[in-house]
Amino acid sequence: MKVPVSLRIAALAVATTGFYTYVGQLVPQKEVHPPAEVAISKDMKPDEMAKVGREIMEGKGLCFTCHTIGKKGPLRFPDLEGVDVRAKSRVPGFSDVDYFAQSIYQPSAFIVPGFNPGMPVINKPPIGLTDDEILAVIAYLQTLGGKTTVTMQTKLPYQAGGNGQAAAGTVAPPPAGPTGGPAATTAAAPAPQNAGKKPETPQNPNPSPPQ
Amino acid sequence: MMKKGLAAFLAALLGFAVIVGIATFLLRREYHAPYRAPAAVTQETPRAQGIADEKAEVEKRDKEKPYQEVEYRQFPKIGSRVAVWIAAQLHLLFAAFVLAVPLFALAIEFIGYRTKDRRYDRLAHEFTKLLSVSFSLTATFGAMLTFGLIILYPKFTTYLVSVFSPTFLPYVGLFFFEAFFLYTYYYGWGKFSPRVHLALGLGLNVVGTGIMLIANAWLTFMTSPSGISEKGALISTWDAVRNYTWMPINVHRIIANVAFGGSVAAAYAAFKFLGAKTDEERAHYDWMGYIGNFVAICAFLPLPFAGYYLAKEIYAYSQTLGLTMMGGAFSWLFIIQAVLIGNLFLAANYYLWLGMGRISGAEQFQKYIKYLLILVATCFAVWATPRSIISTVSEVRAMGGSAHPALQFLGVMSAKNTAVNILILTTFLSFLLYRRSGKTPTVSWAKAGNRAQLAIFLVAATIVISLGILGYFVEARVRIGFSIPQVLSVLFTMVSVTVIDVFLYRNATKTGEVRWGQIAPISQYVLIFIAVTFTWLMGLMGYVRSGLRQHWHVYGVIRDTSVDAFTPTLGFATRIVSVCVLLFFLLISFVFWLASLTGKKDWEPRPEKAAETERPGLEPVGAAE
Amino acid sequence: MMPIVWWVALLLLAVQFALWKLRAGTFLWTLASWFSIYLFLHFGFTVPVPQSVISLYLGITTLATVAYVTSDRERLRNFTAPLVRLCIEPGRRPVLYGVAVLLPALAAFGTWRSMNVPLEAPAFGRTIHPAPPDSITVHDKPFNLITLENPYRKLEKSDPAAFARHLANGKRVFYQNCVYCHGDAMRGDGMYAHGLNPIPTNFAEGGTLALLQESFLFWRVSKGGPGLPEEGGPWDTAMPAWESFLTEDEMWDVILFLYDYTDQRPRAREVKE
Amino acid sequence: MSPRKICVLLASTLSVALAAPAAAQTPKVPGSPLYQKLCSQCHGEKGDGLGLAAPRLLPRPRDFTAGKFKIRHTPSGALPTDEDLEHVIREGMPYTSMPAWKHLSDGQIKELVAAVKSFSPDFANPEKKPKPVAIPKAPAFSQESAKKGKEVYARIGCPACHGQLGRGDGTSALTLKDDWDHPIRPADLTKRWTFRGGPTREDIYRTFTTGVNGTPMPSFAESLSAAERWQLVDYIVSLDPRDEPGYAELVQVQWTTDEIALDDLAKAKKLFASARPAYFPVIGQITEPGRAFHPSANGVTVRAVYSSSEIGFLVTWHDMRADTTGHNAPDLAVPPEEDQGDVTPAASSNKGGGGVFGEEEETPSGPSAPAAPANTASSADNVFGEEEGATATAAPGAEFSDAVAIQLPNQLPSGPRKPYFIFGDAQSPVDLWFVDLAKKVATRYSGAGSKSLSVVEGEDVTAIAGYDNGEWSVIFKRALRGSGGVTFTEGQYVPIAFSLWDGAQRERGNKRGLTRWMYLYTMPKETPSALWPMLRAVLAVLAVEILLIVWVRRRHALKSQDRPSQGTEPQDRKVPVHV
Repeated sequence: MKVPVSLRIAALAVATTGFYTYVGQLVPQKEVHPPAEVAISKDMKPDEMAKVGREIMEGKGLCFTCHTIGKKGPLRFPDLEGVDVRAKSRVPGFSDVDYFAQSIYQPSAFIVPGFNPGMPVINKPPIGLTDDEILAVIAYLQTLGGKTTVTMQTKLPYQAGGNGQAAAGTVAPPPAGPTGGPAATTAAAPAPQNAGKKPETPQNPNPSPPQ
Repeated sequence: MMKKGLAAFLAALLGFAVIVGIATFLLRREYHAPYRAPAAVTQETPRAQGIADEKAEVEKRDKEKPYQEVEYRQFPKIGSRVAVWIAAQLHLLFAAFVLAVPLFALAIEFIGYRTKDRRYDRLAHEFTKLLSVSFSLTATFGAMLTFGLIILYPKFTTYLVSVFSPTFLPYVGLFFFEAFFLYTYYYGWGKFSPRVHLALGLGLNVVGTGIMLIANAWLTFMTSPSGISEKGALISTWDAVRNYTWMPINVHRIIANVAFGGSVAAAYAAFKFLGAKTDEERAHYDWMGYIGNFVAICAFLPLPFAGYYLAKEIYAYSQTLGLTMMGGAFSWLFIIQAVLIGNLFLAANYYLWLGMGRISGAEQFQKYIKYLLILVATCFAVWATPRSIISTVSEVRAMGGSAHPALQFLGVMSAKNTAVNILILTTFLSFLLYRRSGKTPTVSWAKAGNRAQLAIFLVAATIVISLGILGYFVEARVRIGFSIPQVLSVLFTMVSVTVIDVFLYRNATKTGEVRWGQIAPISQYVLIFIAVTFTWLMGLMGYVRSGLRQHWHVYGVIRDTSVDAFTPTLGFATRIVSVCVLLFFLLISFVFWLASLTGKKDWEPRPEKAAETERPGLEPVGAAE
Repeated sequence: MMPIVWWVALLLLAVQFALWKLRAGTFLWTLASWFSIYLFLHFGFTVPVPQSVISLYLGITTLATVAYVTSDRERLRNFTAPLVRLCIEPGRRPVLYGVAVLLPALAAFGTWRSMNVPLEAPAFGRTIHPAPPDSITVHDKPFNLITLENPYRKLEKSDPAAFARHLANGKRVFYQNCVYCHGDAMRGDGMYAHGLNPIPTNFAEGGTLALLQESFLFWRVSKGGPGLPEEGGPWDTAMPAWESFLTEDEMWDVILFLYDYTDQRPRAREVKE
Repeated sequence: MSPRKICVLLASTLSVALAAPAAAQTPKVPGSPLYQKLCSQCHGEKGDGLGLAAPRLLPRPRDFTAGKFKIRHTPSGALPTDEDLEHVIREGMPYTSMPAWKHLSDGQIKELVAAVKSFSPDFANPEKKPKPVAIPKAPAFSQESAKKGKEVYARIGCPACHGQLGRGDGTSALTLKDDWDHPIRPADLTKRWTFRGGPTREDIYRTFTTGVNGTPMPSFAESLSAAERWQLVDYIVSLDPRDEPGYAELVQVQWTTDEIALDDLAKAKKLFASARPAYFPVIGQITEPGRAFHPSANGVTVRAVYSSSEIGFLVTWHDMRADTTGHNAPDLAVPPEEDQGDVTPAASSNKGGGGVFGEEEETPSGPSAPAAPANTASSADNVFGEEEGATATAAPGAEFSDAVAIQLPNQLPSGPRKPYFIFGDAQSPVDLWFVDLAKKVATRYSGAGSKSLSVVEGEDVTAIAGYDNGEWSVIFKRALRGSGGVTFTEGQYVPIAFSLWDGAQRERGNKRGLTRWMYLYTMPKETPSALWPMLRAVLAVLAVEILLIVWVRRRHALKSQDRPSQGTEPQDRKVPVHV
């Protein structure tokens, strides 16, 4: 009973791939779906906003890919436990809402000491939260160590005044942050965190005037 | 002969049918429309939109069929994603083979040219034989992929074309030159002067690499787009080409292609060895397999470092992307990868140990195998230890948390880096032992040389292990830096020990001879196993590179709103990879068979008897053992 | 008393030694080694290793064993010889039949067992001693936990009588409040401990209080379960935030009492260079 | 005997040997240092049962000076033997604040026994030297005997305290007091694991024979024959076969094809007959203000079923009395003074139905001042805090009704994070299905913490309730997919918790008995049979085996044929060396 070589080889190939497929079935099986859109209405109460904000942070915002809540040790990104307390005093002259708004719309404007820049601009793709969604996120962030004060009617200085041109990259930051205007505006390019590394790569067609 | 050819053809057809059957079965079981969250108030979900679009599409077509720009079309049965996936994977596998084989064929030819050893020339020719058919298969799958993209993803393809149209002409031009060089190189074997022929080979390689660089630009752009405005309008094609992941992918691919090509060539040799009729043939193919595998393993050793480079650039482009890769849905993929790479190392070592069987006088090293094996297995185990362990409730309760108090130390980067470095050292040691089999050094400083080598090994191992242990006690920032001295000490060991070894064994007395062909036949199956594993690994890593974009066609620029926008389970991905790998091997065995035809005599009528007498010879000798 | 781990290790070594002494064949030796590793993984750890990891390691072991056995012809022959004899020799028929029946039976049993796993509630790990925040606010008074000391600890030497009064007060606080869960002897076995998960901390064993600073305890006592960070799983912990029941002094006193009753000392603060 | 046991034995004998002289040296004052360290907190430094913790304990710690001990092998009213005392110290009293001191050495326990005895002069009196009664070995249990026991049970008036079915719900249950005028609850005879003297039949027989000194439980040594006492024992054992609680972690929701109809309780309960009951421990809510140190309930039994459209829960628990007047709600405020067990004599009470610690005025010191332990005699007998009989007459007009609630997370948690177990938190709220048993109508609350509860409008959850002989049964029902809250599907784990309020103990709002988070699991509709997979495994292994054996044999046969003619041994083969 001799098995031809070609059959043996075929059997080996099938067995090997079969084995690896089997290994592939052993690991946790999880489908990752595009983030669900969360219903937002203009008349939400603060606690509803916070709840929706949390959902956005877990889903569409991808916040917990990098950030943690209540984790210690060497972290890649700042932990958000009790962040509202720190937000109030992080940048002189900024309220916690201002600080959160800046962190979201212009993440590179202020980097928490001890961390490297790396947060994408949240209202631009790939994450691309809307202004309303960002308000909800801020509402949630405020519950971490404080009370929600934003409402759906709060106007953030970064919002593009409803003319839908928010994506132009020429939004006005609030009164000069610690790193000044120019640093903040370069943050609006597609790959902001590397603006200094490959300066010619992220071409900004419409460079904003320095503040 | 006719009968046999017909049988082989039917067998191939059957094999094809079986794989298609397996594929449809697997896909029927797994493929389904994904669940989506309920529709939003402000905006429809992509899925709802996709369904609505489809419905609208059907309605319109029913009415009057005007020309309509569509975003997506569906591939019947298996869906667009899987169709494009399989076409792309097969295209890439053949392309990798076609690009890699000339690289080392040229190198081998060059060695043959310099050493005037005909054996090398013959070997290089043998490798090249596999090329021409593979080349046309590559082109076929490339065309399938292109049409697939144009038909199934028209909107996305239009966008890519708008960005990269300037690169198409050079690409087509290079493709033409590739064909020119390849065929002249192959058919001109022995017809030109060696220098001209070598120049042709060089041209082939340059053009091939050029093709790869251009194609890489397209696909890396999808992961890390640059050179475009925020709205996606093209600003600079050159910037779009040289995006963040372009160069790391180029480097990673060239190295991986060589490893892959070497392993497939070795598999070819193994296939020929097992079917060989004479001892000469066996000897030749044993040697060819050895060289192919040697090339593969040599290219494989620096591959992890190229991988680090790629990962670093991904992180540099977008932390989100990097963390999705290493932490999110794909983190378990790297455990599967660890299993594959562990298997590769184990198999490579095993092949070397088996290779000692063909050297008389290698028995003295047999006793070390046990310890080398324990080292390899231990490192393998450490590497494959997951960080977050799958465990049941009672196990979690018993552990007092999801981390095991002992095993948690094996799940972190320190342990894994150490394990990989020790694995590389061990493999190198195996190779060294293999090299030494049947030789006794004659130089006066033999003892000192041996001791120096041993000392270098021990020092390197000590550095690697102690840095690995120290890694648990220092901050993350310092710990990441430790991998550099670890790698450097391993590289230093490999270089310095080799240098010492070369001098040590210069004019060594031969106590045993290399009896090519006299290796246990199982070793040839190991070569095939290595080739399959390599192919599978390429499929898997191709999936993670591509799947990383998740629900984006071009990350952050063009959203995937088709029904395939979700990231499938790893189980599903591994099944598709398996289907691709099986298809590839079915096709490559067709290539092997074609290559074997070239050596055969032209057909002429033969008496029945001749065929009868031939049969026993065709019985694989190796299989009897 | 030696932990089971050492017994297992010793046993395995003894088996290896016996095999070596008996000049056991490759087959027996390989089989014994494989099972030794299996036993070691199963029983060789004080905290059991999860099944998924055991399977992974055993898979690797199997691969390595196959590689070892087949990498030399002589070894392979030695290995297969007993099996071949079992298949061929008529004298071994009963054993062969036995094995032939046993293996499918084992497979059936394995299948049955895998389909009849007892139902368990999902469990999640939690960090028992999560890192405290840098500062907390108790009764509107900020406390820096990094530098915080028990203000009455120094009385132990300077004013033993006052210290005793604080201890007495701490005792009262404990037995009027904490005893329900942490128990009379502080063994975490109070009358309501059976209804809690996570179970109340056992202070009597040396692994808790002695490893902690008093400021950590002050954080835990004042902020309780609700004050735990996410990783500590605050949602299940019944430890009250005692700031809503007790004064600051009472909390410090009960901390003093905990150490005094269990004859332990708080962990000394590391001196920062 | 295992080495471990030997070690323990050795260690204990050693420590006894070492401890003995130490004990001998201690001066003969009442108590001992060990007693002062371990026992005085509850039993008092003078052994008078008035320790620091005493005011917040129920039942009260024993007053050793009176010489009345509950668990004895001696006739009613007599002193206990040393062994009795040792036994109680070592085993404790289940479901009271008296723990089991198992970790003490024999010598230490002997020392404590001596200390306990030193508080009462009776022990020194040679006339009162205890004479133990013999407890015979228990005859075999029989249903017949249990049936006879039931008659005895009714005849001698047990139901007055323990209730018709032994659930501790007798008409006088709420008014019982011990010899010190402290309230005392009759035993729930269906829960043997809570018996202070132990759950075995011998233990129960002993209690009948010796009575429980200092409590209304008399000895039946005189009034009942030994046979009758054993019949009584058998009857009690027949009430519930369990002698330990077997607490569950998980309630399995059984699939049913029937419709869950709630028009008739008895009929609806039948639906749950097939569902496996899960018994969860109930403890006092002692985490947040409004603490209930000793809730009435100590366990709740839950059964659950689901149909194609609905899910139903049957929640049952024992309650001494059905309080169906007044009202109750989870968000009722509990005055802060009720939190404090330290009580001074209350002047009067304003309303009926005093709780154990209810209605006392708080000490002026509040939580901050080290309140003086209640060391006056008057404080001790005023735990009820009002004139006698108030509780008894309060029954018809109790202010607060009994109530029950099921607590579920508002959203199915995706990871380990659950809502806070006391009515949720701001980030993850809970869904509370509440039934005030005065109204017997389900109300849904949304809870984001005990201070932030709000009624959810709508009639998603419906309920039906009934009280029968000391047991409340409440059935909740909701559609699998409600207008809010968790959507139940097959094969799913959902955290679940329960709250119970006893109106008679003035439990309301946060003052209640509760469970921690448990889980419910919706069982798959069909359990796949293991037969086919097993058969497949057997066939597969068998096929491989047979193939292997056949292959080996054939190869062997071939080889033995070949051997004489040609050497197939690889070493023999001549292979040209290719260099």
